[in-house]
Amino acid sequence: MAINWFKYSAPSTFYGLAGRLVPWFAVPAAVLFVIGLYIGFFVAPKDAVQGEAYRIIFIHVPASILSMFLYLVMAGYAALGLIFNTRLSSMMATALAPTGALFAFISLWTGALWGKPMWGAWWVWDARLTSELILLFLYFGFIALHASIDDPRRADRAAALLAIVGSVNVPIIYFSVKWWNTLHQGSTIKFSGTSMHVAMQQSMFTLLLACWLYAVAVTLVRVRSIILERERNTLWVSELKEVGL
Amino acid sequence: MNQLSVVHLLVLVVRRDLLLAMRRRADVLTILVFFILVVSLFPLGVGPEMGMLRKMAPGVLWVAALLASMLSLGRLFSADYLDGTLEQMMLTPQSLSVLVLGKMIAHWLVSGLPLVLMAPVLGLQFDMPAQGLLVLMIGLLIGTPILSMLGAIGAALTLGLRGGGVLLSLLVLPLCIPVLIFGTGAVEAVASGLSAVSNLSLIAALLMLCLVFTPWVAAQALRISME
Amino acid sequence: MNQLSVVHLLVLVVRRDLLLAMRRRADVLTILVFFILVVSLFPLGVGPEMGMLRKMAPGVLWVAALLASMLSLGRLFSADYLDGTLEQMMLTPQSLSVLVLGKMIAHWLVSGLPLVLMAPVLGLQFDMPAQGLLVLMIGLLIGTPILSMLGAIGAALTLGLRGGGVLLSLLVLPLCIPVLIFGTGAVEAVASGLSAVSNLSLIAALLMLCLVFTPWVAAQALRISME
Amino acid sequence: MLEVSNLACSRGDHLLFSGLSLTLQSGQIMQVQGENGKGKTSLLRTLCGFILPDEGRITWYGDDVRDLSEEYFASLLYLGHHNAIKDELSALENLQISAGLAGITLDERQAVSALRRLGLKGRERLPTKVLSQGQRRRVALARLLVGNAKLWVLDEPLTALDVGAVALIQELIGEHLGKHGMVIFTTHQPLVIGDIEISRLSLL
Amino acid sequence: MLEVSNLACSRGDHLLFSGLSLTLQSGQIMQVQGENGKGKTSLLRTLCGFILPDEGRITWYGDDVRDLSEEYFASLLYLGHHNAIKDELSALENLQISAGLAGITLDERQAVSALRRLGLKGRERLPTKVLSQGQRRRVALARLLVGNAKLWVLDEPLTALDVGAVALIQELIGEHLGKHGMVIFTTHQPLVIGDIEISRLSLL
Ligand code: HEM
Ligand SMILES: Nc1ncnc2c1ncn2[C@@H]1O[C@H](COP(=O)(O)OP(=O)(O)OP(=O)(O)O)[C@@H](O)[C@H]1O
Ligand SMILES: Nc1ncnc2c1ncn2[C@@H]1O[C@H](COP(=O)(O)OP(=O)(O)OP(=O)(O)O)[C@@H](O)[C@H]1O
Ligand SMILES: [Mg+2]
Ligand SMILES: [Mg+2]
Repeated sequence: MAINWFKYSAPSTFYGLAGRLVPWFAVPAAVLFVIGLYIGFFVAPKDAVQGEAYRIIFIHVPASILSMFLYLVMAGYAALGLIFNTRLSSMMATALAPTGALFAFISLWTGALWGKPMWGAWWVWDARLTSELILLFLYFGFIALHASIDDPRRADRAAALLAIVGSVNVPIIYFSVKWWNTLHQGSTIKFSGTSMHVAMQQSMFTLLLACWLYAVAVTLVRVRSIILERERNTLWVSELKEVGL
Repeated sequence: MNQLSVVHLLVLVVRRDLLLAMRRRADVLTILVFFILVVSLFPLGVGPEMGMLRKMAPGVLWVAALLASMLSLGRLFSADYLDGTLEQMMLTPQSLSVLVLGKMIAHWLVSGLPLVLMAPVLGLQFDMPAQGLLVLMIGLLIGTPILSMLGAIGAALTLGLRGGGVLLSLLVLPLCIPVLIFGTGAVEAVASGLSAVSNLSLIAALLMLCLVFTPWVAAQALRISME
Repeated sequence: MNQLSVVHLLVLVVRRDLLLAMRRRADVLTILVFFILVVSLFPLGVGPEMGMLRKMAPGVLWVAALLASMLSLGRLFSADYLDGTLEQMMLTPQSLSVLVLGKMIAHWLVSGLPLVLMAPVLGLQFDMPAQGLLVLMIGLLIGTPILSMLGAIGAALTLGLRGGGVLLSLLVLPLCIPVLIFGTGAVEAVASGLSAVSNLSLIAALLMLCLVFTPWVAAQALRISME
Repeated sequence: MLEVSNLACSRGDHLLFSGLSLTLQSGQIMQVQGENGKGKTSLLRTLCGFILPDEGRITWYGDDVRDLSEEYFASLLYLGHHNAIKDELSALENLQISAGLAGITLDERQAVSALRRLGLKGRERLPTKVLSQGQRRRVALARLLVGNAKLWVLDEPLTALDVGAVALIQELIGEHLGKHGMVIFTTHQPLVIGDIEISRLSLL
Repeated sequence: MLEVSNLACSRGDHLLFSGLSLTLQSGQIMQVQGENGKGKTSLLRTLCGFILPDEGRITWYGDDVRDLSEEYFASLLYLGHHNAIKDELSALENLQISAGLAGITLDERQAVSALRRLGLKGRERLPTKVLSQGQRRRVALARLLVGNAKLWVLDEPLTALDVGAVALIQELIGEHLGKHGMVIFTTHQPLVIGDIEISRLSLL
């Protein structure tokens, strides 16, 4: 069956579709959160070196990974919007930014909480931490630029350009642990042979998935309100029953 | 005569400027983020040794606060100058000094206060001790209004000049050096187990002095610039 | 068709911007003085220990250079935007990328080059060794053009926005961090007896990359902003 | 009564005018004429105190305006080349704030009706930056309706206005004169106020 | 030949015009009319490519102007609300630079004579910031004399000009039409070009 993708790239159709999709992401997200946290806090064993404090990892790592991943997704959508002038992609990029910034912030915050018992300081100026901070600034830059331009079309395009230029930074964050020798731990999640306990791994992946689902759900909700705001003068919006006149 | 009472006028001007700031909310945020950025740049440039960073921290935070409020000062009068509203303000039957004081207060609320609130978080990144943080915050709380007020004089003098922003910093930064020295001095004092009171009260004295004189001086500077 | 050759156009644009800079000579000087001021504020804030100052020196100089060129970037396009000349430039039958490149070059000549020439003198104040100074200067010489070029993108994106100056810093500073890291890294490398070549060649590579891409990106940004 | 005696003004090394005298009584209107660059704007700005004259005196009901300052400003309304409105604020907010600063309290209803009279119906709450050139000028002109200033100093009030708005401004000036106001203005466009005679001052 | 078909343009939530079509041939002149805020400026800026239209096509001798871009710009001269002159530079330098960017070499003698024709004798070498409103407009208008653009797009060219200057501009437009140029303009002031008929486009 051929799906007409272009049909769904029109905000008016996507609005309804997104509304129907939200529960399909939100509910599993909630369930997986519960499962992941349960495994993480009750099943997974105490770490030999780090004691109980290591359990922050279950939030820290998914948040960190998503903060980078979402930036790339956002830049990708923004680029699509810029090149093909599709309104919906630009709206998606705008909708993703706050969630990405939130994950970057959570990563920094949980990292800092973890740093105090592990390294004896809330913060060290090591390459990975710093580059994660820069990522947060890139998100802020995107949001601030978008917010300061009133004309939505111009705002989309300008912010898209910024997002694309800024995405150069993401590989730097990811590889920072390799390029500079740092205090922060290198990658332990490898495709073959890991050193982690199975339950730890399960919990981490479950929570990663949960975070991803959450990100999708929130983005869809946000994109719906962006669509409503941008298209508030169109006929189809005024015919919606939730937009009581 | 349509002259307003001082309080009424102050409220009017502060409300106007806050309203404008609300309309460009992004600005307020960006001053804050600029502050954070400048502070974060230093460790990148200087290297991650904690001992050294801890020592630098108050200096870096104060300098960053100075630069951040300097940057935002550029627009204190110039926006109003360019669109002619400043001209109109000078034609109102109100006291120009009070008007200027109102603009100073609004500027501080928008660009100084957020820095004060943010500073402790940044201080933590440099591993500053709790007492140091407290003194830093108090210092900034009474020090940043001085920056806004001195800055207003500079902003008034450089009004309408090309390259005003940089010229402004040039005029104002040297004047702000005492604040910087007392402010960092206070933090260093507690760090070495002494009392910070003398340094802080010096800043407070400066604040009083500024409160009395700067609105009038800035008003005169404005008159000169508008001529 | 009235299209000019690339070189001819570059010469024309650079000459125009230098002429304008000559007319407001004070600006060029103030950028320089701002640089000197920021660098000199640090010892005041941090305290006079020579050992620590020597270590901080490259970081402080680089950060100050970054801030100084950021400040002057605010006017790169905005002056032309406000009086409508930018609009007219976009209506000429010339390549916008080349035009933008010309403006970048002029900006560097006016605000980057003086910093490069001034840096060694300031470095001496921090008691930096001769070799460190040399590497610092080379780093700045190839690094500051990158700041001008990346900055141009930010300046184009924030064109005509209120609070452009601070927003500009927010957008551009994070992108400039690699230059800062490699630049100070180079000085630290020689200080600890290693070779600075790898760091410097990384900056040079960045410069090449920027030279190829940024004029075009900034031109696109301008088009978006003018719409 | 506004009296100017023996005024001289120069910009750079260029003498714009000298020995200029004029008197403006209640109910009178005066047009300052002259080609581009003859010093009309400079004269009006001198009257407002923005430019220090090289020579001469400006008095308001007998007192030098330099000494009166705030008292004089209370009876002065100046409209220059700039519109003096904030781009981010709506027409309504702009009007209310400028009235407030002039010491006049203006409730929303009054402000809206002033703006409507100037043909800004439906645009009162848009940020003024999105308005057209002429609409922005109208927002600035709305100040004419709400103040109680006696002396209006208008520098090219008609720029960017369409025919309907020009007629309206003429009407407003007529009303003001009827209430014993005074007006001094410049324009390069024809302007007629009913059958009131406009005295003319030419700068050569 | 400039052809516009079925153009629609909106700003914010406000539809300015739609289904607008026009054709402009060599030697023709067209005035865009309408009250303040009807979208005249927006239309002219759309023609220059500063505003992306919501719908419709603009073609220049058959080709879409979006594709032509630089070729189209070579035959276009736009004069907007802004004068597009640098305050710090003299009238002479301003003119020479803008000609240079348009790809025209202009020696000093030619530039000076263009400025004199516009009544700026003796002001050619002053920084333009000290000039009066009308004189600055004249500096901007001097570009009309030196270019070889075929299509002139003039947004309120007469603002701030005195009567003499208005007559001169009318004369210049007449000459341009005589040389098979095209002009599209807006103004709220009366403008007559000898006995040439001006076609009118009204935005309602
Ligand atoms: C504010 C401070 C911190 C920040 C900004 C931060 C940032 C990051 C980032 C961006 C990642 C993702 C890396 C990847 O996908 O490979 C990550 C992963 C990780 N972080 Fe942190 N981190 C911080 C503090 C800490 C601390 C204190 C620890 C523990 C000592 C820690 C342990 C880890 C571990 C174990 C991973 C998973 C690495 C992997 O398995 O790939 N982090 N962190
Ligand atoms: N520094 C200076 N040197 C020489 N001439 C100057 C200087 N500053 C101003 N001028 C001249 O002073 C005059 C100022 O005129 P003003 O703006 O008052 O004219 P205006 O009558 O309002 O003209 P317009 O009708 O164009 O608005 C101009 O002729 C200008 O050239
Ligand atoms: N964001 C927006 N929301 C609503 N209306 C807008 C917005 N932006 C612009 N407008 C309207 O679009 C119109 C722009 O008109 P334009 O500047 O083209 O008018 P004009 O015909 O040139 O008028 P004038 O004669 O005054 O110069 C104005 O009516 C303005 O109010
Ligand atoms: Mg004038
Ligand atoms: Mg218009």
